[in-house]
Amino acid sequence: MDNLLDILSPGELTALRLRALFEQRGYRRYHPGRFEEYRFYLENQSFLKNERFITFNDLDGRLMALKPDLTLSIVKNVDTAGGQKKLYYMENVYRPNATGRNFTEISQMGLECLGRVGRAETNEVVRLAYESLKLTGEPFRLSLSHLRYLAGLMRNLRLPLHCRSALYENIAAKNPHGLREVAKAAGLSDEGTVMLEKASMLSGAASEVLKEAKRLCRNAEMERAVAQLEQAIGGIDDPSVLIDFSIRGDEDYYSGLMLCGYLQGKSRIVLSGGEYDNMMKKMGQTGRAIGFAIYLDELCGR
Amino acid sequence: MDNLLDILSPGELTALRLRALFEQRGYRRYHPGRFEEYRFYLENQSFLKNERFITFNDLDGRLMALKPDLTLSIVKNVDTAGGQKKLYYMENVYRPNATGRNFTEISQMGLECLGRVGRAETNEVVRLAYESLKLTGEPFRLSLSHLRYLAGLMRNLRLPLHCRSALYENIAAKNPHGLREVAKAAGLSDEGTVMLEKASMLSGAASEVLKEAKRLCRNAEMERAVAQLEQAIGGIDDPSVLIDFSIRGDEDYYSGLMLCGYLQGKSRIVLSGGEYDNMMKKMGQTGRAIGFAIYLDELCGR
Amino acid sequence: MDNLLDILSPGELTALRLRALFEQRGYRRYHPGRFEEYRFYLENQSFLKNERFITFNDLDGRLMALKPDLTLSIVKNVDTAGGQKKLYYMENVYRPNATGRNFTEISQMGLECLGRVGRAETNEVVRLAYESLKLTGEPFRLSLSHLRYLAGLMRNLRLPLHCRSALYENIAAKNPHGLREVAKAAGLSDEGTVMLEKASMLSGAASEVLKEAKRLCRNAEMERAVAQLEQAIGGIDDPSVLIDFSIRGDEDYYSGLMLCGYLQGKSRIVLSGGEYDNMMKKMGQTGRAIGFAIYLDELCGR
Amino acid sequence: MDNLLDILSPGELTALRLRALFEQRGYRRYHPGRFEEYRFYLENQSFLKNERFITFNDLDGRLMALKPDLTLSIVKNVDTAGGQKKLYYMENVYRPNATGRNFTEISQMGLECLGRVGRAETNEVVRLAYESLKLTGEPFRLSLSHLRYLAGLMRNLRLPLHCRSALYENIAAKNPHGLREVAKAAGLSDEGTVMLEKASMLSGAASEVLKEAKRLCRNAEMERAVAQLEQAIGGIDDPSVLIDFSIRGDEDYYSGLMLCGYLQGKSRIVLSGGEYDNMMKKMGQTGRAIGFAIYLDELCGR
Amino acid sequence: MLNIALPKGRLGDQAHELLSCAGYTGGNLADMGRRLVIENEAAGVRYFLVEPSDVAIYVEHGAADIGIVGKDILEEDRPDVYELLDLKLGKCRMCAAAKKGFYDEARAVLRVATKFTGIAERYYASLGREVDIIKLNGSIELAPLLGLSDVIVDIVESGKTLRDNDLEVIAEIMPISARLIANKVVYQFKSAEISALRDSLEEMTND
Amino acid sequence: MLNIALPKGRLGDQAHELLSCAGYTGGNLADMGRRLVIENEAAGVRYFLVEPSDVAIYVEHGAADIGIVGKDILEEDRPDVYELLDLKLGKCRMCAAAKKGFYDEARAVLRVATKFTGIAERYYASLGREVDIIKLNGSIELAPLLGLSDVIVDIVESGKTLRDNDLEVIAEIMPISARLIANKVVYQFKSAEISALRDSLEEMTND
Amino acid sequence: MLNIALPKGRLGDQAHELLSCAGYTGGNLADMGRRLVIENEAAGVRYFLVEPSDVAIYVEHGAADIGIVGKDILEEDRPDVYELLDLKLGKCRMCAAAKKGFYDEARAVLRVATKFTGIAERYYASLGREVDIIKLNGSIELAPLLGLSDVIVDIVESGKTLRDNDLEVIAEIMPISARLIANKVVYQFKSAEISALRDSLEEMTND
Amino acid sequence: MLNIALPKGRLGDQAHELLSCAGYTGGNLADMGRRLVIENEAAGVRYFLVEPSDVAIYVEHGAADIGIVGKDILEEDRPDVYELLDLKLGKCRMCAAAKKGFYDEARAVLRVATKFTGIAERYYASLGREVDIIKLNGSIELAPLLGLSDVIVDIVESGKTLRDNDLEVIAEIMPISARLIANKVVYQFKSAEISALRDSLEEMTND
Repeated sequence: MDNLLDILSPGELTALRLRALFEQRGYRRYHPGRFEEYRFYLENQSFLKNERFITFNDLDGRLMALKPDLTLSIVKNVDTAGGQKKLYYMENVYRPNATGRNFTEISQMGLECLGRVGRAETNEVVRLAYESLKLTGEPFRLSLSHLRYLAGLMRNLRLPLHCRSALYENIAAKNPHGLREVAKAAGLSDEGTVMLEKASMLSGAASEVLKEAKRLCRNAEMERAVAQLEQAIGGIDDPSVLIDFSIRGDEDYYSGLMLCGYLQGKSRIVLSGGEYDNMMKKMGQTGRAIGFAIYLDELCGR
Repeated sequence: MDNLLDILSPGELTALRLRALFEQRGYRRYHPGRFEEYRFYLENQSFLKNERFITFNDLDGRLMALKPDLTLSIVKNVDTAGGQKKLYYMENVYRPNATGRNFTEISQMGLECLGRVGRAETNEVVRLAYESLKLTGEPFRLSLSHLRYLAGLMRNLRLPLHCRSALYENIAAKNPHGLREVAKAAGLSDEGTVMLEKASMLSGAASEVLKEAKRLCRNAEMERAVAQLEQAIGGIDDPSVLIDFSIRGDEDYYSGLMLCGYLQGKSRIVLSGGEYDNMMKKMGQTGRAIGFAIYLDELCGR
Repeated sequence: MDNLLDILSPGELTALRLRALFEQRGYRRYHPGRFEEYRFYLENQSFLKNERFITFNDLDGRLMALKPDLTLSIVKNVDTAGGQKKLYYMENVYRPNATGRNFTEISQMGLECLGRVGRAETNEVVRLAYESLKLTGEPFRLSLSHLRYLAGLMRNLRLPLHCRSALYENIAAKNPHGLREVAKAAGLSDEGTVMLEKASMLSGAASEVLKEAKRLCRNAEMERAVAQLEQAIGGIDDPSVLIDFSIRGDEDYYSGLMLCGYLQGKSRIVLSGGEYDNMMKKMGQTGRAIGFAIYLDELCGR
Repeated sequence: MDNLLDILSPGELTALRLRALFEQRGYRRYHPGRFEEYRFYLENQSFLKNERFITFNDLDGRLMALKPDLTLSIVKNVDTAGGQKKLYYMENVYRPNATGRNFTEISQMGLECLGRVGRAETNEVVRLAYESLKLTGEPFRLSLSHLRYLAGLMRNLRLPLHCRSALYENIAAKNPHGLREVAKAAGLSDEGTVMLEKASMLSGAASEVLKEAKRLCRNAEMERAVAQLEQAIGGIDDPSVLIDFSIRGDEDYYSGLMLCGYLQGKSRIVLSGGEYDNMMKKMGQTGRAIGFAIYLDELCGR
Repeated sequence: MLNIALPKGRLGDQAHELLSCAGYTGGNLADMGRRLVIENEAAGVRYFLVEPSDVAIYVEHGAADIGIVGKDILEEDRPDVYELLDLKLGKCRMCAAAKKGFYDEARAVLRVATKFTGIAERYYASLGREVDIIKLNGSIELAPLLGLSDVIVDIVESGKTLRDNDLEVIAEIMPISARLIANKVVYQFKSAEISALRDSLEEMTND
Repeated sequence: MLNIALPKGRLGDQAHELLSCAGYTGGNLADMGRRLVIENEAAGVRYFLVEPSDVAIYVEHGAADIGIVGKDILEEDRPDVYELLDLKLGKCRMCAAAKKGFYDEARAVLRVATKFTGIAERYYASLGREVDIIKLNGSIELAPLLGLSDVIVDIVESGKTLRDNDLEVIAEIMPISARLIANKVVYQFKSAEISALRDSLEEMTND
Repeated sequence: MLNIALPKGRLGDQAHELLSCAGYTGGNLADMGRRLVIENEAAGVRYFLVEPSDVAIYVEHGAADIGIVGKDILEEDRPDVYELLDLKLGKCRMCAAAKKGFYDEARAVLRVATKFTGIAERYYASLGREVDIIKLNGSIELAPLLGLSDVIVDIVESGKTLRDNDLEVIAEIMPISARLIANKVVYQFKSAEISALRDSLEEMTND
Repeated sequence: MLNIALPKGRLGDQAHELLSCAGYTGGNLADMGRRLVIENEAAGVRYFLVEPSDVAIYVEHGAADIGIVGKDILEEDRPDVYELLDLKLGKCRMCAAAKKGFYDEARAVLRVATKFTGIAERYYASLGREVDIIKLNGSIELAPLLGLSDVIVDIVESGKTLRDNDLEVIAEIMPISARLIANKVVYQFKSAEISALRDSLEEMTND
């Protein structure tokens, strides 16, 4: 009967092999509910980065949305009381396409570990992200970051809260001149500005960047962030694994680690994730959360 | 690597085995476009039987619908010029759920043979419907009908066109008293009414019903319908195959054979299809068409 | 208490004076229902000329539209059985704005005479259109046309039905080169083409154009059209009243006379109407209909 | 020309007389923008009390809503910088109808005084509400309340913030048993509960209730509330003016006075308003605000 | 074994009597009391006694194989079932009624009180008349008297209730009687039993 | 004159008895028969006997000034009325129930049969549990037995009906009792009469 | 006085030359420099030199009475104007083009780069082909070369640009040339002047 | 090999000059003529000369690795790219302008003509001012003169064009200059080359 597998398209086969990878580590498939109310996504829009969803009225009159993302639903709906949930999903999500002129359906896989999440689980999830990319057989990059590193520095530099989103925006754009402008407007000293620019533009092979990142630490928060990054990558020795502090994450949702995966020749990110402890809190859940999403169409399409 | 199959749920495995069945007979998977404009479904509503679709506005302002059905899209979009297309699909469609209070996503497979469709293809498609049901391992029924049988009789009885939809409605409900009322109102003679009732309420094991159906023929149209039914079933000798002239089909879309599949213990139809030559014409296509849809959630759910 | 009128804006005052004009001639205000189903406008889209409506789901799940037009609703809903209805309305309608980037609400008045409509009523409605424009105190033009004039000519020239919409499109654009191209493609003789172009490009002061139009008549249908135009204008002797056969009207809705009003310095038409006998038939009504709409925002805005 | 007024329906005439009343006191008509984004109403839903709006997609893709209310738009959009705005409006708003099965369009008038609002303006607005009701010629009631009266008492009783919404809900329903239950669950003493029930159930002719309300004051906040009520009513001596502390107002929007108007024989409230200082703050405006809305369909319909 | 849903009340009693005569007795239904299911293995039937308006739901969802139900319910809910026989029991009419002398001037939205919101909506939509439907669950006759609605849509048997409340029929919408219905899937597997039962009943109702 | 809507059935009888004791008798309600309105001019009251689930509609629309109605109806329909008094009559509980031993594994959509669709939807939404609501009008207890639903949401008095059908309560949603309600506009014009009636009833229910 | 919108560039120059010959000269347009309006009171004309794709907007909104514009713009924007004359200037074709040897297997969504998104969308919609439109403002020819799109939709004159970039026409969508357009309202008030100008131009273009 | 998208026109020329000085010469760009791609294998660069407003599209879609583009385009389209360097070339300001003496009384919807519809919409939305945006492609200055719009939103360099047309700046929206941008995915794989180029340019622009 194994000729049944011959029927699958390359994309389906990759998806199945990813499922096998996840199942083997004890992750179980999660079947989400049908739709969510539009307001749920509206309230969590800053996590979704995009403000355009497919909305429709359900037969009972409620304004619903086609899921633009699974993580929010999972974190809201999963019962983690007194334990750990290891889940993966394979679902269609709906977003504007690359041209911005139409909505499109895209196939997404993802993996989440919720509830009791310790070092081992964190390391495991990072490794699964790494192995997921590797499984494609294409040249790839897995970039990691830690939200508390720059947050710690900003705290140290006493940068007021209200100007941080403008700072992060420039950092995410690797835009040093913009960063300097905002920093200046916020009254940061020249020395502080140089420091902030140096730290936020750090990116490259994990081992080297970590060394430099350590050197730049100015408080315990930054040190903890570097240490957690080191632990997270622990055991993966591959020049394709990078550290890049410009990866963007909203503090309302993310709490530490952030992940970003790239495949050569694709024009968009193929993997994205991180630690979502703050999202857990926002949704009234106790416990921690880490996970990532894989965009199958990007992975297997042109 | 065949342990990859162990990951699949029973429903996924059934779907994969159906795909294997279809691929083996030369059917290739069809990947439909994203969405259709709402007006497309509105204009073909009588085929869809339901008037409630999930509608949304695309980013360019057009009013779109989530597909309630695949056949319409395929017949509209497939290029059959100068040949034959053997396709199958596996897609999510969107309809009101059983309670009528919410929309739901249901997983649907289907198979279509378009363009040059002769006796062999018709027989093959009927057989594939039969084998699809059998593959579930559950007690099943496959009912067949032929639209021209009753249409031929109605022509013979000179029943005016405008009252036929009311007649078909009562036939589909196996409602003889309603049928008689409408026939009477249409001025049909008592003898004609008895004739019509007898013919339209015919149902049961294929071999017996065919015999009786032949006996009741009153013109060439009816005889051709019976002959085509016989050919379509040809080679399948199973008491689970029934003839049932109450299966409903709109003459704007259907042209001859109609199929309906049932599994014991399910409360809804699990397979539905027929010959769609008229739909081909309506969509500006040349050639003929036959196919069926399978409702996977009904097949594999409770 | 007449100082109450001082409160009204110029636009409101104009509207009130129009109402006075209409009431004085026996027209009564019509209060339309709330909303119409979207499908109603979709099915009559060619009358509305625009295909973008504001759609929303009512609490019972039906897809509704904000009215883009009142005439359709009135013709559908008014009970004209055995008599004559003289109505006017003052309502907001919803259409894309001039930039095409947003919907906008526009204030519309209109007047309809339904049921028994004879020469006197037709003449009265044309005169009311004329007086409505005059009441603004601005230089204006009232153009009239009659659908059967060109339709009669096309019949005379044996122009096939399927190419008429392309012909009318070019006529509405006063596009003689386009008209010639389509005529040629339709196999029309050179002499016929010249004839068609001459007739369809006729426009100017009523008295002169009518003379020329008469000269070009080639059958009774055209002659009747000219005669009806003459009667319709009867008694109005003003160089601002024009005949213009390029005014567009869909034969599915319009049956004869068509009206178009312009104010100097405005960039859009301010008045539009005609005889809608065919729309009456389409909506299952008996009797005839004539009326016009006035776009108050165009009339009173910049 | 005053016969122009004869054309107006009783409802239109009432509306015009209300406008005359407002204009005479220096209020100018406000013309709101077209539509608001749906999210605007969603974010201020607790002010609107209803969660069902007519939503639609504008041509540029944004999800818009038909206005369910004007006050929110006015407070958001009016520029009060350095002065006072005295506005009134007359617009259609869209809400579920009484049966809850359909949306309906209702005609609403309203009046707002924004920016510098002192005792004189407050008194003037209350008097205008009173005169608006009186102008109908029907038996009416105008009930006033002051949000800080019960808020002051709750502060005095140290009732925790999180249980106040449940308390207000029961007060608005004049539900003493529900009130007692919540109070008990919140740990309030028996004496406190009696106090709270007595104060919150106070209602009746203004003069008497004010006396009793004064007697029950337990802190300066309550005393100030009573004093402001007295000033607000100052000069109106009519038994139709009541005090009723059960009128509901959300502290996020309202800041002091609240108004409610009733007409005999109508089944719904016909006038509603109050001081919206907190809404001003929420919308980023400086200054104060007071106003009320009149539901014309309720006022003039059955 | 056939699972049969019967409506509580007089119609259910009449239907059961008919079925008993045809050999499908469920014993003494009156004894059911709090027990809602009665089985007669010998006769091959199991009866469920449910609310009249629930019969079609049971049959459509396959919880019952067949059922007896008024045509009013079938028109209101439009369940996807076979309607095998008109039992000619429980005959009455679905009507619109109003206070004596009422004339609809079509000025404002018509307020309609009814238990049958679907039938009322479709009926008035077919007339192009805009209505506000007020769903009531009983004593519909009170609505026009108390000014809650202009008209009512309800079942009329003798018309006495209307007369007692000074109402009169202004339009007859459709005739009503009890029907034998069957689940469409079950029918494929039990067509012999169901047909036999149907034919017995038909014979008896034709007497 | 106060217009009072009472629910048909035992609760209405109890409520009328209470009102009679308080001096608001409507005479012999049992005599009403086909007449739906009874007036006692001396006592200043007019009674309407309507379906329990219609009482709040009458009061909200102003067709009745006040009414007596179960808290279950108020929670289900959320009418915009004053809720003046808990009459402590007709006490029971709104519960979710299922077959004995049922455990919700949350794999698939949960099927819930109920007469109280609003309460059921809000209850399961508060738990984040996705459900398909099947609206039934009576004999809800049958649904799990016949496989029509996994659970039911219904009123439970003694619990005997559940036990008779092998069901058990899996969650108590809220306690229920009868309430005195009033139309909000009418109240402004008849507050004295309504308050007097309310206070009389309160005194009696506090005994 | 007629307000005439002319497109900047060669087409505008040609059009002005034609208009000058017909007696509607605006003087030396080349002198316009930063001045965007030139008036010749004697000839009764005022010229505005605007972007080719803006001409129709000026005329439709009544900011210009008439204008000269390519048929490509009229097809793309579909302005509500009169199209009075084909000037037979600026002739070219609207085409779809792709890399030599390209064959559309219709597997995936077709990526189309174009300046004319409306024309491209309608063209592919008429074929029932699903596309992603990428709006570019120039050098459309680069898109297939760099893998940005599968095909392009653009104006083709000699075809040299396509050949230089190894592209070939795969479909001709429509022929293009310059047109005289007029605002529909203005026309009612200035029909004599506009007709005279139109007729002069027609005479000259027919030579 | 780095793929670099440059804007046609003066900004592109200046940018190429700067890149040439930094050792990334593409040869004589002026020679490009109809050829749109120039490659210098030795220098490891390939240049595409495209419309200014297309540069970001090429880079965002990965058709070019990096590009030089005005901040106005980045603000208008908001492409998802890295913005690595402010080249300090092509400095100007995005402004709102109107006829001298114009004062917005906020009575009616404000008509805004602009090439930058996104910037204009966001700017006026931030002010809470309702506008109708008219998209023009050039000679925006004409719009208020001809009554097509009340104000314009456009790039202002010296301000001479405005003065020539009797317009004046009524609000400065943001400063503009050229930026070096990079595709986010490509950057991960070519960070060394891109960083080297960026640093060379930075050094030169800081002189």
